[in-house]
Amino acid sequence: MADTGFLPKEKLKDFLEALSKDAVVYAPALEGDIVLFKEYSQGKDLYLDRPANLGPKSIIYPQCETLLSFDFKKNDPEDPKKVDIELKTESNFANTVVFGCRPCDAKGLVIYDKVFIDTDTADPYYKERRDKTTIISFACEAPFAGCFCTAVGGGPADTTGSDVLMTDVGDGFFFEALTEKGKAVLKSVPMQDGASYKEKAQKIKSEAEKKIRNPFPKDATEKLSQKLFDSDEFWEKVVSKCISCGACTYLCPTCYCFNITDEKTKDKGERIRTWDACMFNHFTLETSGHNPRPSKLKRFRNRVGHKFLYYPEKYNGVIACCGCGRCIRYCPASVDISEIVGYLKDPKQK
Amino acid sequence: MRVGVFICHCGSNIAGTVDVARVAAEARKIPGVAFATNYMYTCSEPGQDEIKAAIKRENLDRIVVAACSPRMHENTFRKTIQKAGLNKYFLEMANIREHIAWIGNDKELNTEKAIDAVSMAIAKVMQNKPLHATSFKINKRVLVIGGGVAGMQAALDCADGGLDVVLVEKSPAVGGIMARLDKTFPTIDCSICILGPKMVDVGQHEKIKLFAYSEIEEIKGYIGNYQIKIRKKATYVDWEKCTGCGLCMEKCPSKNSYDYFNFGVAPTKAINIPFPQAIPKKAKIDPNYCRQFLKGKCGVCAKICPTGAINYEMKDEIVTEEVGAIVVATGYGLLDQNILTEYGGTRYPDVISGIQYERLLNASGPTSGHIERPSDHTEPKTIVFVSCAGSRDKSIGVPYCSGFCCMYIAKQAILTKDHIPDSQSYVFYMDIRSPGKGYDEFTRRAQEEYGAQYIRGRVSKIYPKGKKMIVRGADTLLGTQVEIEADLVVLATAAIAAEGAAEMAEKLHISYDTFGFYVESHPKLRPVETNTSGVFLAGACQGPKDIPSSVGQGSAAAAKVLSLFSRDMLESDPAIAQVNTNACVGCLKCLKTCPFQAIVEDTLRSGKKVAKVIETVCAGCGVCTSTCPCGAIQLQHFTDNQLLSEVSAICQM
Amino acid sequence: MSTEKLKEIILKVLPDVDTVIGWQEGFDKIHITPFFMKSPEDAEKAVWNSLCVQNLAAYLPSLKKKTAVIVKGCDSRTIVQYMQEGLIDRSNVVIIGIPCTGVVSVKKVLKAVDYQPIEDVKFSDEKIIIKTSKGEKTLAIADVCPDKCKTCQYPTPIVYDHLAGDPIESTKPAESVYEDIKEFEKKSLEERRDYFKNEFDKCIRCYACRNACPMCVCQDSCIAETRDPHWITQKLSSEEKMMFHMIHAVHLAGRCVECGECERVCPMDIPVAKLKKKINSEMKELFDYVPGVNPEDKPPMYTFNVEEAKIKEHKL
Amino acid sequence: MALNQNPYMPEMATVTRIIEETPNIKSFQVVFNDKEKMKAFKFQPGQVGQLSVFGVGESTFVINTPPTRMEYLQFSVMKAGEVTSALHNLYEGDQIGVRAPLGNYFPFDRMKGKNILFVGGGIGMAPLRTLILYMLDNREDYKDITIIYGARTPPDLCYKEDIKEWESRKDVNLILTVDAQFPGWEKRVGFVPTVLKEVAPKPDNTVAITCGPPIMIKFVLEGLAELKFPDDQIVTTLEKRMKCGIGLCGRCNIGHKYVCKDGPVFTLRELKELPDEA
Amino acid sequence: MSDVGTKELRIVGFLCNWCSYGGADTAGVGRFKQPTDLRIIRVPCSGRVDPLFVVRALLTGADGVLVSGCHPRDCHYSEGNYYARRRLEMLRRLLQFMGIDEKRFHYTWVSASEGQKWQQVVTDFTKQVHELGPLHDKKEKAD
Repeated sequence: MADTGFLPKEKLKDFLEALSKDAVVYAPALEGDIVLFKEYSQGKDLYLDRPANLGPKSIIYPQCETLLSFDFKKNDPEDPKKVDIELKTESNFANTVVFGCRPCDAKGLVIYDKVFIDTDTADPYYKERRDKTTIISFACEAPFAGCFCTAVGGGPADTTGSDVLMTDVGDGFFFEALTEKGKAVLKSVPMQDGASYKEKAQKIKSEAEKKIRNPFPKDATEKLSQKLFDSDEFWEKVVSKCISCGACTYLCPTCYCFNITDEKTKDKGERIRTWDACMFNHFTLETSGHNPRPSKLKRFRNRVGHKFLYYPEKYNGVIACCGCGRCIRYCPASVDISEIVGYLKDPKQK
Repeated sequence: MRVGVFICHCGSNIAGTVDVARVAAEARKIPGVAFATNYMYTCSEPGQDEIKAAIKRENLDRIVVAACSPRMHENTFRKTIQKAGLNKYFLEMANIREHIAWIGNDKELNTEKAIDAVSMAIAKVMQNKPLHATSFKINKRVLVIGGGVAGMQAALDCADGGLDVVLVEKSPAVGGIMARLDKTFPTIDCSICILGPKMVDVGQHEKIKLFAYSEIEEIKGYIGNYQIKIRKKATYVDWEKCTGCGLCMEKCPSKNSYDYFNFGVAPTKAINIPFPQAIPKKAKIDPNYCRQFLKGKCGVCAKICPTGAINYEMKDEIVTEEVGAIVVATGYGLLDQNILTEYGGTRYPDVISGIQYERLLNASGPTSGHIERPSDHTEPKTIVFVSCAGSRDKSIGVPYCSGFCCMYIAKQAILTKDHIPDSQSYVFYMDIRSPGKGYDEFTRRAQEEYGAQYIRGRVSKIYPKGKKMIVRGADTLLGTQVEIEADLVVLATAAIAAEGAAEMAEKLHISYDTFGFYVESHPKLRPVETNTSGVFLAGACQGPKDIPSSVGQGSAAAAKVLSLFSRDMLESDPAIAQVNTNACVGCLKCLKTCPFQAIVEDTLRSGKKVAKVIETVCAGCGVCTSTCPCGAIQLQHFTDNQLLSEVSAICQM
Repeated sequence: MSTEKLKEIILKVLPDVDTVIGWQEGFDKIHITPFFMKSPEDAEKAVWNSLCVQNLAAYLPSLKKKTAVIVKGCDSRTIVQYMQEGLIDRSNVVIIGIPCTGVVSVKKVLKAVDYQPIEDVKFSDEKIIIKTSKGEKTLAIADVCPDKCKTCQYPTPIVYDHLAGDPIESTKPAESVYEDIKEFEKKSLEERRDYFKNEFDKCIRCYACRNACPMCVCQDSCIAETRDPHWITQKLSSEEKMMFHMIHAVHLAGRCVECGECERVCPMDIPVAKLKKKINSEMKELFDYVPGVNPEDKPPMYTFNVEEAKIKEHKL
Repeated sequence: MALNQNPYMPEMATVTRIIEETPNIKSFQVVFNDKEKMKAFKFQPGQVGQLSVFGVGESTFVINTPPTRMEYLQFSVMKAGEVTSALHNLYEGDQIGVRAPLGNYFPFDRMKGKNILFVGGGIGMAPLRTLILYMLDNREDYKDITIIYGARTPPDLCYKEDIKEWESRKDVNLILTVDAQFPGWEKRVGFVPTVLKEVAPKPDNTVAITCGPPIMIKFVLEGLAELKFPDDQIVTTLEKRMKCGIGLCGRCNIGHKYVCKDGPVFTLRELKELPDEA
Repeated sequence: MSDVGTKELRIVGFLCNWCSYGGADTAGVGRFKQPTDLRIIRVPCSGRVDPLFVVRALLTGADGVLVSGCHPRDCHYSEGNYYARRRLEMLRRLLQFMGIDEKRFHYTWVSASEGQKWQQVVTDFTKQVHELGPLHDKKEKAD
């Protein structure tokens, strides 16, 4: 039976090592005082006590990747004016397991999927990595500073986007496979049957859910106030303190805006894609100097709009926010997006 | 983009140690290079024609010439490509001669280095932008600094050429050193007699505005448009009223004032007219000696002055003049005799300097032309001249030859014999430097006709013995020690840079050498130009010079000014800083560091505060560009991207 | 200093200005957030305690209207530096100073309580009491203050129009300021190189450090993102990350007011301020210059002496 | 329809001809190196392409030849930024990359049987040209065609050959204007919006299509409103900073619409429903 | 092969046009032999040298960087080298701090007439960099 499983805590490393045989395994590790996803290797410390500062998004959607490389070739020695350009793409992404991300992180990937895969111009780079990656999420027992997953339709043990969900049941971890990929992973490693832990896990999960704060009504159909959304005064009030950096967007599991730039040396170069942030002025700046979103108020409004209005409008009401709370937790000015959305949903709040 | 690359052999200068064909072949491989070749003498006419032909034939839009230093031929090739229809800033040079071929023997390494140099030039030229000069009006007035013979000559030539001249002289009268000389070599004609008329011309010329007893306070601006602040020092005599009658000088009770004109040979009055032929002939009070200033009471001159010109309250006054070019003729100074301790410094009154002796010889000098010993006013019979008193002496920082001493010593020996027929002159010399028309003959006459005894050797010591001065030196020709009992010793003290020469150079933004003499643009071909366009040199400020050379340079500088002013408009160098107002954040750090005050604050229509470059003031140093944190102010032709492209052409791991 | 006294001043100043920038409670008890006050009702919500870490002076150059700002001693150096560089119109700014004996590093507190969500925070006599689901923990503020507070020379703002409290004197020896730099320099060249490589490799180029920096005047025009000039690519290599941090450091040479915001805001916990502090120590040594202390000073990189007493020609 | 499975992968193409339209606008005629792909290439008037100068970057331009004329694809480029400057440095025979077709297109089917009013300014004529040529190639489908085209000075008018041809045709009403008097210019003088009001076309059964600099569009839209053109009979194209061209990278959106994918063609009514971030 | 070592290293020089570039020319005219490692970039003034050029070069492949300008007081632009002196001194100390040996960076003043001094500077600096060896592991490619 591979749908559920149980591992005593001390066996977790064996499990990871077994996984490492067929795949590159990324797991959270402590780097100084922060938690980052690192390639797991034997004997490396695993750190599951809190969510990573930067989720696993960079594994599947790297901050910088080469879209294509080009070579300038002078094939005809008689004609130095003739330069042929050879384009190349490379794909060498190995099978990968992301271990120990949180359910919100996994949910973020589903929000990416709609953009990058469910379209007539699917992104082959993303798709390849997504297809080759198995996600083993770790259910949260309690919220962390700033979390609000339940308000955006998720939860501390939400299964969206995960292939396997893992729950700490005290003396060990309870695993449930959620997809075929997940089943395959559980099958590949010898594991105790987990059926007997199912109930305990369920209880832990629902206890956790109760602890999550609800900054605004969970009901996704509750519309934002368009009037308030359009009001510059409102945005000035809530985001004057924003310093227009990219910490919120870069750490966000659902932000995916990117930039494409060319870099070249004498006779070759590459076209790279890098994360970009809608909070930066230059993001929309045009050559003429004109900027359609010239102020941080407009840019912040677009960010909130994108997550809570535009994306849902395009994708069937799905909110492009997983409530992980990173943008709140790590904001230099402690700007709280959940508070802002709360106002927009209920303008009568003071 | 189609870059054409021309690798010059420079005969065997380059081709001898660089494989030029390989450099061309490697250049040809670089994307963007449409044509690359090597050529025997690229700077020759056929070489330039080849570039022009290739531009047309191959449709080239940018050119790289790998040859000698751009300091040598950049302008040549800029003109070449301009003639072929390209903007001249689409040229880059790779210096593969001075920086590669001539300094390394290993052909393989030299070739690799040359390939890199060419790659860098190609990378840069691809970033180049066409630049266009803008024209601006020239203010056709000229400032001449220094009223010595060189400055006067320049001023007169310019004025006669129809230019308005502003002549600034720091002492109370024009004439400079020449006005103090008795006779001139090799003709023995009276110095003031030939200079006097020139001085009068300067004083009377309607095109010359003379500021005597004035100094340059500040120079702002650039070629064609300078603003000059002149400090008119307080003379305490209203020169509008002063008639130069000399009554004040006669009655002044302060008789022990230092006489600058006579180099302290004898004292003068606290209020004085420096010399009878002075232009302007105006009196001036020396407050360091005047009783009115020192003790607060006297007022004799004020009482006696028939025109009421005396004004003890007078203050320095700053006036501003606008000119389009500057001739610097600030002359030279003389080594402080005190440094020459082996000659007693200035401790012995009968050891004097050549210029002091000149004043003793002069009929209008303090002794009315009677040679007498300063100590006891007796007529000296034995006179020793010591040449190279400081000159050609590394130990005191004057390794160079002062140039004119040999000649004036010969002259003074001759004059001495004329004045005192029973006198005997001795001349200690190291080498006799007399390379001028009639010069060598002149030194021979001093020896042969006037009996001056020339002793080749250095004087090691001068000391008093009774009333005499003992001059001890070597006679290197005879290989013996000589001691001469002299009545008077005359030292040919070294010519050095004028006092304040460095400060003046800093005001002018021109360079000066280790000794403080101003540096010309090219020692052979641009002897009166400086590296700062619009500023020219005349006379001994560039290095010790005799009168004919100084006069020649005065005229030469004037000719340069006249030719500069033959146009109404000048073209500014477009390689200057430019502000991208989209990127500029108006922090104005550039304004703080600009050495030329070429940057001002500007407000755009949108209300945005930005920096603005005054095109004609910007000299193109680029300090602003490396100050600007956001890269908004870019020195054209040396932009960040241009320099970065050169860096990345050679630094790619 | 009492929050009441501060509120009194805010209410007094408010009618003359468009905004008073202060602090209010943030999304949880440990986080304080900047607060742009426009009305007396707003003023009621203003807070002052050891959690008020943000350097509010940093907002000033971007504001056009007359603004009052609440500053701690360290923050006031920002204003002094702005005055040196002509970046603010002093007459358009009302400075409300607060004497401060030290703030709290939220990062250090969180670490001390194992990153548990914080339920409540209380202060008592130089101590901070943190309540989490696992109980209460009492920490001495001196143990969890940012490093800058440990060597603070300016507990009382250098410039102010109103002072909320009585001036206090620094108790920290002046020599202590750059001790950490000297300590770090004991490491070998290689150790230092590796240290910075490892630290900067964590950088995600979110530019929080830059945007939080009060002296990063370029902001939207920063050369880290432009192609003209093209100093740096968008690649994520160690070289590019290092380059970015060098740009930040070099541009702050002689200007860094040591507010520590760059380091505080870094989501990756990179010691971003270290390079800048090193430069500051050299500015002190070379030019006897301390940024943000005297409004009449000239930042040393924008001036020179013909003879530099402390710069010797280097021999090869 | 896509040239490549990988939407980021440009198709290599050769610049076959470069026309200097104005002092700062050049038109590039481009043919894919792969002849089969050239033959199979399909697009609709108004769709755009991303041109790549490798090492510099990509930029978006409308394909201003109509699908009815497929010997080459033409793009007109005004020199402004890095990519456009690099394009201006190209020579005939040089290689570039093309990603096309991208975005939506003019609703030319819905325009059938209607009078058509084109109002263009400067480089804004490029998208109009593709539709004008398309309509002229299907002339019988459309009723009166009026073109108001203006530029700063006569040398700034693009497509001088087309203009000559349109002037000679009876079934096209071409009105040219320049901003100020110019030696030798005998036609209208005045800004495009002013000329529009002077010409005063009737809104009945008429679709207006406008493109030009933002300030011109602003006043043309006001003029059209004065002339009582309903919002859904006014069509315009937007230009934005774009990178991916496939609705992903997030910079060209106005609200939930991505100009690169859902645009660049919008009716005024559609635009009015979006946030004011044009 | 470089005169001073086995394999050539990459040394970048920023030379002001008026003095040091001229000095290097003078050295060339005088045929004063020098090691070949140096690659020269001409700038109008040492004040044009943004310290970040040095950083960029050292980060992207240079093993040493040399900046040379007019002697203090002799700047063609009168003040450029004074700014350069402050900036480059600051940089030198910063480089050492961040783990790049300060000996890899040298700034100096050479006038247009000092051909021999230039030869000395190039020879000595090249030697100094060679003593330190390569800064980068060239096999390790930058991504």
